[in-house]
Amino acid sequence: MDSILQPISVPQKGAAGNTGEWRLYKPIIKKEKCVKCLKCWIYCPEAVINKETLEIDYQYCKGCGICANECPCEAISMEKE
Amino acid sequence: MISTIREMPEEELLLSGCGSCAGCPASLALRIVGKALGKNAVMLLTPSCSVASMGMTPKTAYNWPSMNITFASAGASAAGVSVALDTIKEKKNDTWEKPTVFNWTGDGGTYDIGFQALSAAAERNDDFIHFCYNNEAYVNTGLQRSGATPRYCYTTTTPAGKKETKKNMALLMLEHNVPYIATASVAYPIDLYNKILKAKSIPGFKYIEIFAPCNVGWGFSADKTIEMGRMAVEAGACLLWEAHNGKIVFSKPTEKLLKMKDKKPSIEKYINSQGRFQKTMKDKKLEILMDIQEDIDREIRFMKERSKICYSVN
Amino acid sequence: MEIIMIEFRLHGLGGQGIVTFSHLLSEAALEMELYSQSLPSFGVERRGSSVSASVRINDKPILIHEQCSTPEFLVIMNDSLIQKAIDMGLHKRTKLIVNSNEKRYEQNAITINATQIAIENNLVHDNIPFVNIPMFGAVCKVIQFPREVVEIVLRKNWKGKIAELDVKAALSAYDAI
Amino acid sequence: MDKILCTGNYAAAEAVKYAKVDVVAGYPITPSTKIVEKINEDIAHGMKCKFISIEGEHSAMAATVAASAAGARVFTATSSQGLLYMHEVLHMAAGGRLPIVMANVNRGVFAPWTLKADHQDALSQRDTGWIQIYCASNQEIFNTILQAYKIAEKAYLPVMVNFDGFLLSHCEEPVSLPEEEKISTYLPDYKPMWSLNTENPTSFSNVTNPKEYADFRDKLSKDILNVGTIIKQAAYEYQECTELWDGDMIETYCTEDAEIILVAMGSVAADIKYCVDILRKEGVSVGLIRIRVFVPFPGIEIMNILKTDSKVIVIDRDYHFGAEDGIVISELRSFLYGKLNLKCLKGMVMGIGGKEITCEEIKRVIKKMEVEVYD
Repeated sequence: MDSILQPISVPQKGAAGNTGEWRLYKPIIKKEKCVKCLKCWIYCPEAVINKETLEIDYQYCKGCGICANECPCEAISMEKE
Repeated sequence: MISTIREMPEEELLLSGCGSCAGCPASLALRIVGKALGKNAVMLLTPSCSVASMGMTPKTAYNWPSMNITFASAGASAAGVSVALDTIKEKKNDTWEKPTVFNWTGDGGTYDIGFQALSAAAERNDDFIHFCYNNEAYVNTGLQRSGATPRYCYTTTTPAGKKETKKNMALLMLEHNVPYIATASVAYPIDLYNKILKAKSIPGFKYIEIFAPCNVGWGFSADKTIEMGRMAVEAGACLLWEAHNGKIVFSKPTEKLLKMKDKKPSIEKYINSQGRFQKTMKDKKLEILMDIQEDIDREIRFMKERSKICYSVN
Repeated sequence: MEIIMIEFRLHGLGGQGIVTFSHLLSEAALEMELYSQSLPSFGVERRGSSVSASVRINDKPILIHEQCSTPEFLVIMNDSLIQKAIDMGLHKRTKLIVNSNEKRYEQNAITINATQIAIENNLVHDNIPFVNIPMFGAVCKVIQFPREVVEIVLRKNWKGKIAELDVKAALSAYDAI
Repeated sequence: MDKILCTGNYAAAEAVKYAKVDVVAGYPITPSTKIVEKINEDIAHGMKCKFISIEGEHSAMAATVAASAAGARVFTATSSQGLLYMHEVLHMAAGGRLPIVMANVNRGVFAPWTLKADHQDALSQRDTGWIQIYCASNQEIFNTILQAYKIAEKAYLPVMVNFDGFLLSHCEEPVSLPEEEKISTYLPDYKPMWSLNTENPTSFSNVTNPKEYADFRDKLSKDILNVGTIIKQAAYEYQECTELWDGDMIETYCTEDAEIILVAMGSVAADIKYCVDILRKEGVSVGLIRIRVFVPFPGIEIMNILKTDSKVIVIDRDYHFGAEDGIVISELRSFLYGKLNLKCLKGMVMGIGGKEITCEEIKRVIKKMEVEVYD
């Protein structure tokens, strides 16, 4: 049986492409203000913030701005691309 | 059960770079589901935004074995998978752990076209979790009214505002005498996570409704998704509760609201920050706000009374 | 035994066990190492209305699936149905086997009081006598199936006390012909 | 080999038992109800199979599809409106390449109501991508359901086994049951090449781009077209195992020297055999082609039997609305176009809603055709 028999898809990052290209504003984390509450991490719909390092994967970040809006200590700013 | 965000696992089952809109509450909710259920789960999807955004064949953003099914059949399909896994379990050795079967559907696949099959699955007490991410309209097809759309809300099929109130789906499911029902919100991830953990540990039929404010459909900016979810809960437009074996217990944020006597927060701020109401209110703003408030107050009064009745599920 | 296809049409009231009867008769033929077919005619009728079924017995496989329109035997479970049964079709040589408490003369009918035999043998439930069992015995006699076949078939379908009652009733009808 | 006297429905359920089916989801509808009733009885007596008491046929097919995708061997049964209600999910089963076997007990469709047999229900599912086989006896129902699993699991295509309501479903006939071990050899446990498996997570039937979609559908269409060899193979292997024969795309009867050839499908074809015998005695040179497999259409097999001067009458138990006659003749006509120019090809719609097709009627049809041809 060949591969096009059944309509099967395989899980991978970037299933819809490099979604970072959709972004108009870019979240920047100011580490000095950060209290590591992890709200940005858990509220990110795209899973692009690393739980340990809080690095943002800009290849896929769509720039929705939830992280900046929810940050309790204004450590994240949205800057124009 | 967890009490801090830090306790949630790092592993992601929703992979970055899916096709959902920026700030999508469905993707956000599904991420939490992934953390709570882990890898040993099988997912079924009825047509919804989550299907449109999972990636095109041969790629998918969801790291579970998952199956796209016909719109009306979530209850039946999950039953089919669950029962088939039971037969596989019987043939395999005892150490094989049956994966958690779960449906991922929108309010259309739950409240409306999916209701018959879902009701039957609940009555049969089939072993799976049914998730409904409720964005109060058919947004995938461009914002049409659903059974979950509240009164006075603009949709393309209710351009002058919806005339009917939404149905209390979670309560309808509760009345099927099932082991576990919960309502949750993307704005309260710990509460949501704990409810999923609980559902996972209970055999039989479980229903979890996740309130999911949709910035595209509702008309607010993407970064306000969580804020909107929080406002809805604080104003009582979304009541958080769970019922294990039929006993309704209100979750903390809602419990706080119910205990308030005089200075209950009004829904004004919540309604006014959404485009979907602004379009229909126009010059009758005050009356409409009062009506919406009355819908919410009536629901609260009813649920308060209903929570006093407890039956036990066999 | 040299046989060309024999056809039966059974007529009765819903609840009198026409379907069971047709099954028993077909099974008896199977027991005789013949081919058989039992074809109930269903409608949306409910209990009490008149029902019919066809049975075919042959020494070759039976291909035809329509109801018997001109059967060799017309088996009638209740004499009130005689005219209706005749109206549904028969030919000159068709023999009638009728459950009745008086002698019937239509088409040289063979009469048997199956109701009485059923009652005498306690084959009654909810005031309805199971006339199909004695009628089965009677029909087997008419087509010259041996007594043992009647007994074997009944014991295949029922067990215990009911089987005993059935066998007794069927055989007393068998002997009464 | 045991020989029992049983109805078509019973024979179908018995085959399900022999096939060691894992999951059955079924909803009652006359005349197929007895199938799921017997399956439930068998389960009560210890048969290893799970029954989902589903709330409707759309769900029945959905549950069957999902259970199949999870790796189980599955079965369901329905009729008429039930089959129509399943329509959406039937497409999904075929497109998803899931080896589902379903018994469809043919019954006319609403409105108005009828309970009796015709082929409108199944033939209106012609383009759902299901293999369709039509049986003419209870033995064939039993044999075909077991063969259907072999075909389905080899071709990754769903198979619909059709038989006429009441005429077979409620008619008792002798059926030979082979030893269970022989069937176990013939039909080993189902091992899918793909399933919903947590060790190797994949997702099933996502949205596709036009190119991929077209490729999947093209492959489906070609595989259905070429499934004939698998169907024949399944029958030969079954015969080797059990010494019972029901197979092939068509069945012929007295066609070698026949001037007139009747083409029919389902139980009526058996009745026609009986008619052919009578007509032959009366000096009419007539033969029969019974279409056993309707999808894929056995055009080549039929054409090989026909000659240019054959007079062919196709008996349809269905309507092709908007055309003069039935669906089967439309199919045959379009197949033969440009390949074989028949002197006479006539269609006849008969037996709608269980209306009996008697020998007398068949004779009338033949007479009528002869008059039309020579006038």
